[in-house]
Amino acid sequence: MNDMALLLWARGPGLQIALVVFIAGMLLKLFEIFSLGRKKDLSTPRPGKAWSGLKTIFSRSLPDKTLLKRSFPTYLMGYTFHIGFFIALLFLAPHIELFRNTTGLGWPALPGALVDGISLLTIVALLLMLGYRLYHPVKRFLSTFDDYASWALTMAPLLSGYLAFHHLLLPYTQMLALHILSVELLLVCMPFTKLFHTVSLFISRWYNGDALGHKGARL
Amino acid sequence: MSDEQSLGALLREQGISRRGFLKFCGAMASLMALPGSMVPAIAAALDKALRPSVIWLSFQECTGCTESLTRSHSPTLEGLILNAISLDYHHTLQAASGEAAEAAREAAMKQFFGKYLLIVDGSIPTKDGGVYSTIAGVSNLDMLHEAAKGAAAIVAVGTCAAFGGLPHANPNPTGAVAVSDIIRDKPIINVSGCPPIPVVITGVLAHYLTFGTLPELDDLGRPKAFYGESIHDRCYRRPFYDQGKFAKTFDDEGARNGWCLFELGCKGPTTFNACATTKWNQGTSFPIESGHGCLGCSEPNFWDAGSFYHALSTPITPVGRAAAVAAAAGIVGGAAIAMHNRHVKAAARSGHQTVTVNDLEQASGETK
Amino acid sequence: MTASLQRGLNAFREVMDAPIASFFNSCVHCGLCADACLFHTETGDPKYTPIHKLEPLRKLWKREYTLLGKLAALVGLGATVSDAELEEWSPLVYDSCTLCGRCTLVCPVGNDITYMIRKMREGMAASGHAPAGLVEASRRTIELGSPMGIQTKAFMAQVRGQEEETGIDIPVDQAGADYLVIMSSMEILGYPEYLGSLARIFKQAGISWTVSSEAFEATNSGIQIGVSDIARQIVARVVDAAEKLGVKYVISPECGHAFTALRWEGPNLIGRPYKFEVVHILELLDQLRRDGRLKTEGKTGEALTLHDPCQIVRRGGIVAEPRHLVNMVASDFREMEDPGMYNWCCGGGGGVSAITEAEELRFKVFRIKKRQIEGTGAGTMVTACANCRNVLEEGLEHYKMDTRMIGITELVAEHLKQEDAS
Amino acid sequence: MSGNAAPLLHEIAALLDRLALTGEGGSVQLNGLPLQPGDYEALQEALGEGEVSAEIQALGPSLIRETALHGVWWATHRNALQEVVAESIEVTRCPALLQTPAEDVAEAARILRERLSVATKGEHDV
Repeated sequence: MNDMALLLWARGPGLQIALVVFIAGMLLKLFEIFSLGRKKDLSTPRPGKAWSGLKTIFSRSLPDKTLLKRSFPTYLMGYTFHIGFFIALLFLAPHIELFRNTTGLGWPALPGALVDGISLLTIVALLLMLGYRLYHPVKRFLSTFDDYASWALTMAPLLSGYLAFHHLLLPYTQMLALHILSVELLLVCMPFTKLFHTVSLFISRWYNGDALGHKGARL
Repeated sequence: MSDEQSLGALLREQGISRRGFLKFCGAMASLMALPGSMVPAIAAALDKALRPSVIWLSFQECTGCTESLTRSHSPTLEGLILNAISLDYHHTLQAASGEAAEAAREAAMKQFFGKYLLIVDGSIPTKDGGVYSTIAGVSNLDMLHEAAKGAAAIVAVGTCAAFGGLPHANPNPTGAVAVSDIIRDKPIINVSGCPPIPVVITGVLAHYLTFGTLPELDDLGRPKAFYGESIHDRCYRRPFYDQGKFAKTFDDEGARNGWCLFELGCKGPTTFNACATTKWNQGTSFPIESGHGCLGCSEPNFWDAGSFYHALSTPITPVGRAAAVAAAAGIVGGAAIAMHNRHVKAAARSGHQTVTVNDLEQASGETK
Repeated sequence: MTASLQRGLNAFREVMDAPIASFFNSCVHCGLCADACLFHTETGDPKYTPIHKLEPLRKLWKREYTLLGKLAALVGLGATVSDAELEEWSPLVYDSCTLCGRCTLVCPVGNDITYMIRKMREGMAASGHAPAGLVEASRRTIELGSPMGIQTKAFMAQVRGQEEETGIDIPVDQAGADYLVIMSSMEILGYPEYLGSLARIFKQAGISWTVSSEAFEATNSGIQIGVSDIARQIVARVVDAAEKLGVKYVISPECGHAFTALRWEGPNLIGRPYKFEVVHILELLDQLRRDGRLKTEGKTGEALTLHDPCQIVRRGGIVAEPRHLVNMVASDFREMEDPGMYNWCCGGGGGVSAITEAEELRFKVFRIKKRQIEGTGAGTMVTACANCRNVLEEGLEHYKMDTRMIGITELVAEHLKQEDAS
Repeated sequence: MSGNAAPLLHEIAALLDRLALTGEGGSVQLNGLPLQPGDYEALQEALGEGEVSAEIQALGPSLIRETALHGVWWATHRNALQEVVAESIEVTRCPALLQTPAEDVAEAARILRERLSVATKGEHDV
C-alpha cells in the first residue's frame, strides 16, 4: 500500500470504523454508568444547591489553592498539556476544516506558527508527565498498563502531527496518514481506557458538586 | 529511422549553434535541479550522445499527455529534443499511416532490441482479457508485453500509465492498471500528472541521454528532481497558510488577496510535482496561481480522494450514516448492558441480609 | 467462598451506583488526592493514596458492571476479590481514612472519594473486615445505647450534675418543646459542661427545649463502621424520640459525624424525610447571635485559634458560623494555615479514634495539626466537635504541647451577659 | 511578497566573496524558486542597473545584463516565441554563454580560410 492509498484509507474507511467504535463505545459507557442509578437524597437540602453541580463542572478546572504549591509540577504539566492539546486540536486550520466539514460548525484559526509552538510545548509537557509518572512514588505506585497506554495513545497524534507539520522523519503524505490513523486509534480506545475521563469527568464533577451543594458545602 | 549520428551533430545539422545548444543545456540543468557548474559536462555528454530509438505507445488515455507535449512545435526545447531523438513510432501522431506505422514499430523493435526507450501513456485494461482497448486488433495488454521485452527502460507518461489514473478510478469497469502493475522486470520511470509537465518528460529523456542512466526515483518511481517536493512546499501562497489566512470561497476577499486555498480543497500538501516552480504554459502560471487549488493529479488514486473542493483534513466519505449506525448500535448495546447491570444490582439488593452486630463478630471470627 | 465474603461482595454490588461508576471511570491516577490526605503527607507512603484505598471495590465494579470487565472475566482474566485482599485493605479503608473529604475537594476530575470509602465500608464490615474497636463500639451502641456504654442512668446523673452546677433546670422528656438536645458520648462522659453551657445560653435566649431519657446519644457507630442496617437502628432512636416528643428541631451537638449521620444520612437510612428539622448547635448559636438573643460581654484577650471539624465545615457547609461566634468573645482570633473548607483533620474522625491499632499512625499524622497549631502561636484552640477535641487533646499530650482546648459553646457561655444568666 | 528576496541577496553576497577570493563564482536559478512579483522587484531594486548589456540570438533571444554590482549578472533566456525558458543570476566575471565556444573558434578559422580560398580562386578566375 502506497502512502496515498494509506492516507485515503485513513480519510475514508479508517475514519468510518473509528467513528463507529467511538460513538457506539461512548454511548455504551454512558449507559453502563447511568444504569446503576442514584438514590434520591431524602435529606432536606440547604438552600441554593440548584446550580452546584453545574458550577463544580467549571470550578473544578481551577487548581486547589492549598495544593498548588505542594503539587506544582502536576498542575503545571497538567495545565500545559491540556490547554496546549485543546489549542492544537481546536485552532489549527486543517482541524477546524474537519469540524466544519463534519458538523457544519467553524471558527477562526490561529496562525500556524503559534499553534506549532504550543504543540511543541504540549509534547514537552507530555514527555515530562511520563517522566514524572515514572519518578513520583505515588504516581508510579498507582500507574497501570492503562496509564501508559493512554499516554502513548495521546502522544501519537501530537507527535505525528508535529512531525507532519514540519515534514520530518517521513514523507508528508505518510506522516499525515499516520497522524490521522493515530487519531483514529485514540478514538477507538477512548471509551475503553482512562481516556474516557474526557467525558466522565463532567459527570463526576456534577455528582460531586451536587452532593456537596446539597449540604451547603463550599465547592 | 535512427543511425549512428551524434546528437550534437544532428542539432548542428538543423542549424542550432553551440551557444544555442549551451543555452539549451543550461535550461535543462536548471530544470533537473542540477548545479550550473555541471552545464559544460552536460553539454559535452549530450553533444556526443547517440540518437536513441524511442517507441511511444498510447493505451487507454485521453491524448492529453501527447497534447501536453506537442501543443507547440520546434521552437520549444521540448519539441527540439523530441525531434532530435528518434521517435520511431507514435501511435497517435502516426494514426493515419496505418499498417506502415505498425511496420515501423516492429522494425524498430527488432533493430534496436534491448536498446530502445519505450514511452507509454494511458492505462492498460486487464478485464476480460484486455478487450476494452485494442490497436490494430492487438490488445494493449499484449502490445505492452511484447514491446516491453526489448526495451532498455520504460517511461510511463501521465498518471494513467503511472498509477492507473482516471480509468482506474472507482468502480474501474475495465480493470485498468498502471504499467508497473504489469511489467516487473524493466526499469520504469513514472512521469505522473494529468497531464504531466511537458518539460519533465523532456528532462527525463535528457537525463537518460546525458548520463545513460535513469534519474534518481522516489518510492513511486518518479524522478526526484521533479517530484522531490510538494506543491505546498514550493507554493508562493505558503506564507498565508502559515499565517492562517485562507480563502473561504473562490470569490471572497481572501481569494482576491491571493490567500491559501487549503480550505477550498487544495491538495498541494500531499502532491509532489514541479508545477509551483516549473509552472505551465511556458512558465506563465500554475493552477494555484490561477486561483484554483491543486487537484493532486500526479498522485495515485487522485480521482478517489474525495471532493476536489474539500480540505485535505476532511473525510473522503460522508460520516453521517456511520455516526447514525454507531449511535443505534451504542444505544442497543448500552441498553443491553444497562439491563444486565440493573439485574445484577437488583439481585444484590434482594440478596441483602440484614447485618447485625453479631454478624460483624461472627464474620470476623470466621476469617481470623 | 465464605458466607461473610459473599455477604460483603453482595454489599459491594449493592452500594455501587452511577456516581461511583463515573468516579472510577474518571480517575487518571494523577495522585493529587495523596497530597491532600494527611495519612500520605505525614507518612510519605503511597499506599495511603485515597483512591488506592478503593482498589477492591474498583475491581469488583470493573468485573461485574463494565462490558470490558465482563469480557475479561469470560476469558478468565481479571482477579476476583478475596478475603485475604479485603483483610489487607482493612487498615487502608478504616485506620487510615477519617472520611475527612479533603481528597474529594481537590480531585480535578471531581471524584467524591470520601463517598466511595463510606460505601466501601458497607462491604468491608459485612464481610467481617471491620476493625475490632469499631465492632465493639457498634455492639455497645446497639446493646447498651451508646458506643461508650453510657446508659440512661449515667446520662441522667450528668443532667442532674449540670443542673446543680448551673442552678438551671434542665427539662427532660418534655413533650412539645421546640428543641431536642442530644449529645455525643464523648460530651456526656468527658465534657458535660457542654450541657450546662447550653442550659445557660438557652435560658438567656428564652428557648423552649428538652433532653430525652430515651434518645440522648448522637454518636452513630453504624455510619463509622459502614453498616447501614445498624446506622438505621441508631438514628431511628433519635427520630422516634423526637417525633414522639413533637419537637420542631433536633440540635446536633458538637460532633462532626453525628451531624452527618443525623442531618444527611438519617432520612436516607429510614427512607423518609423527618417531621422535624436538624440544626447544628453552631447554626443555632449563630442564629441567636444574629437575632440578638445571644448576648455576651467582654472578650478574652487570649490568643485563640480554631480547629474546623471536617464533617461540619467541608462536608457540612458550616464555615462562617464558628468564626462569628469566636470573634464575638475573643479579640485575638488567629486563623490557622489552610482554614475553613481546607482544614486538616485531627486524624481521629470517621471512627479512627475508636481503632486501637490505628493509634500509632494517628499520632504520626497528628504532626500536621501540630505544625498548624504552632504556626498560629495561639495558646488555646477552639473546636466544635467533641471527638476532634478528644483526639486533639491526646495528640497535644503525646507531643507535650500545652495548648488548651475548649468547645465553642462553652467559650460562648463563659462570656454570657451576667445579669441575664443569674 | 514571500520574503525570499533577502535570503537570495545573502546568497549572492556569499557567491561574490567566493568569486573575489578564488575566482570561482556561481549561479542562482530563479525559475526554480517560489518568487512573486514583489520579490522580483525587490531583487532588481537591490541589484540595480549596470554598465554591460548583451543580447544573444540563439534558439530565441537571451538578455544578459550586468547589474550595478560588478560581477553579478542577470540572465533571461527566451525561446523563439519570446517565452522565458530560464532565468538566472550569475556571479562571474563573464557569463559562459557570452564567451565563444572553443570549437566554434576553430571552426570560424576554418570557415574563414575556406572563404578566403574561394575569394582567391575567384580573383584568379576573373
